[in-house]
Amino acid sequence: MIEEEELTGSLFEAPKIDQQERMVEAILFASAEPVTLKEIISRLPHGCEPEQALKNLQEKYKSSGINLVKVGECWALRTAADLSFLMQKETIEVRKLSRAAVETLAIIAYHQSVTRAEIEEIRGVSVSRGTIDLLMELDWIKIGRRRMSPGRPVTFATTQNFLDHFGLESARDLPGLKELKSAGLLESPPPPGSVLTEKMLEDEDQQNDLFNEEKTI
Amino acid sequence: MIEEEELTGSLFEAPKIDQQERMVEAILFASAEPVTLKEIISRLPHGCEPEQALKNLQEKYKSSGINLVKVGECWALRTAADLSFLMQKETIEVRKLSRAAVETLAIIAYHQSVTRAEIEEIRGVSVSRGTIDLLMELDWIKIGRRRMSPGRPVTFATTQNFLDHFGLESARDLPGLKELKSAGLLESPPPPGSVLTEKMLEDEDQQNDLFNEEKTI
Amino acid sequence: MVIKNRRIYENFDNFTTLSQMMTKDELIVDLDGFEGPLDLLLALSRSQKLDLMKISILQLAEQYLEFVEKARTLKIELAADYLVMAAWLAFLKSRLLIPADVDENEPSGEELAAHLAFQLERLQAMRDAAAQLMARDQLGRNFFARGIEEKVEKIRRIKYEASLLEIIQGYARIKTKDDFRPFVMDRDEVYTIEQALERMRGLIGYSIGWIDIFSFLPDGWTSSVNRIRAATASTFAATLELAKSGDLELRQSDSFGPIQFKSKGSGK
Repeated sequence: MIEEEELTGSLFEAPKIDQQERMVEAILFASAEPVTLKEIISRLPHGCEPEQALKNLQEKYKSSGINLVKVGECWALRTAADLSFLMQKETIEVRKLSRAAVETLAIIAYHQSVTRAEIEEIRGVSVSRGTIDLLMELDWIKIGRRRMSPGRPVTFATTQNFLDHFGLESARDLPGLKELKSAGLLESPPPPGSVLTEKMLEDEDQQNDLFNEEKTI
Repeated sequence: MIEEEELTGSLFEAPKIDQQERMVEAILFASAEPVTLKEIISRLPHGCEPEQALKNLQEKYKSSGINLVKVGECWALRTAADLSFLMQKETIEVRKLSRAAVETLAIIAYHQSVTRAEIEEIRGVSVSRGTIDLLMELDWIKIGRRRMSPGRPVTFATTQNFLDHFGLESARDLPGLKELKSAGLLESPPPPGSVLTEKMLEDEDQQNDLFNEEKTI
Repeated sequence: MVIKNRRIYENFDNFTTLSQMMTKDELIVDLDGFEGPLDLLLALSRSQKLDLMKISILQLAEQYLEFVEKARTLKIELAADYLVMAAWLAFLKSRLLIPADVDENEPSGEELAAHLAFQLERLQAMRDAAAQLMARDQLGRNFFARGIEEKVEKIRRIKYEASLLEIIQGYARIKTKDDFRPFVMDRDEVYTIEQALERMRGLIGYSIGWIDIFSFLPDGWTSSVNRIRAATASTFAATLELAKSGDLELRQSDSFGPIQFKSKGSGK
């Protein structure tokens, strides 16, 4: 333990520079706000001239996790700016995408580019603003070209991020219904007696058309 | 400026020790409360083992105006005690504790865990509700495990905050603890003439266990 | 017994003036400063100016009893636990003066005295420990925590999870929706008898001569086998109904031959 005697020195002799550094360090650390040079001087023992101590401390802390910075006329110790990420604690909550969002995303992926009205027609229910917003926020869909039809509605398409996230090379790699069926990927088998109608097959053709169209763009 | 890339490194490679030191330094610096080792690890990039960094930092700060101290399972940066004369501005006026409160605190600290009846037996006077309340409010004592004796009385023990306030690394570092223990003054022998029941022996075992147990940690 | 191997925890601060008061014989009995009879005994023991280990418990008991006696003559009310202690010390005194008349189960006066000495020593030790504890450097008094705390910013991020399979299945679910409604009749494949009757009633008035039923199917019902079947069956049933009510006549020239009908009105 260092004696107080040594710290404060005699009445007329200022403490050594390394002791002055310790003192300035402690004052800056414990202070509830940045401290002016004047205040530092007023709190140090008589005869101290802390400018040198501050300079030394600034140098000492330069490469450390704490930096000594000058804020206006005041001095303060701060965590190094490049470590600010340590001051954040991220908690990640994993949530399943809602059924509405999955279906909307699926329709956009299979039919792109597609208008909101078309999505609603295919799903048979209206699409909420929130669903579209969420998919946009996730950067899985984007706004495409406006359709050249009355009202010039916006269309939606999937993004590069969508392809990356789902490990697809292109949206054309999404399997068609026929493939799904033969792969047994349809969620529940259609009731016996129902046949895959021509209509459905037709749809699929249409789908290919859509992509073909895109290809030619 | 150091790139974050360099700091966090790849997903599997922990940052270099000097970078880990900077990070631990920043985390401890930013907090007024002691930080658990677990918390430090959880905030560092994956793969860091800050024990070495803490050791290095403790050494680095040894002669500075700020010290790195261990408080129970936690670590904290605190100004060096010999500089308290500079800190009039920061000094918190503490309400003077009554003799009853101080003695009760000491008994709980040295005898922990201890029941209210045991405190009363040592002091030869009943413990007022207010004394216990005050010590709880200061967050210096807490309710410990119930004693496995008839009535299952609650016991009292000191807190992490108690260690922090009195600058103790653990309750084993209480001043004079070893001497008191070897002098048998931390025991509660039954008064002569009372029958030594199994319960009492059991109690005593348990009590001694606590410090022994701690020793083996 | 625990008494051996003891150390002394004497502490000379806040020396109670009790012993001084006692010697000066100006015993203004003020118990306010004492925390119970054990504390009073501890204060009295100081008047012996000896190590706690060496104090005479007998002498201490006499001092205490004397104290209580003086309080009584001064008509000072003593709390019950002080009187209980007085009674116990009187008993202890008698035990110490008159050697125990050998009941092995009864503790001897020496044992009782030793325990009291232990209690006093332990209390003194705790008192000294308390003083040492409070004399330590304390947070906020001698050493200080960081003045500007930087709170850890809690960021709660929601990560949405969806697999490619879910998307594919979602799409398949929409596109095959109709197949998944086993209990709902598919209305667009059904041509009801009511529909057929209505249509026939409106048309038979204009018909002339025998007409093949199959040429009379409604528009749009010849596109698929199912629709043809539905329309044919309902139209046939409707003609039967109309024949029954006498609105038209039916004929079939041979087995599996064409079925023809003729309006009764037109034949008039």
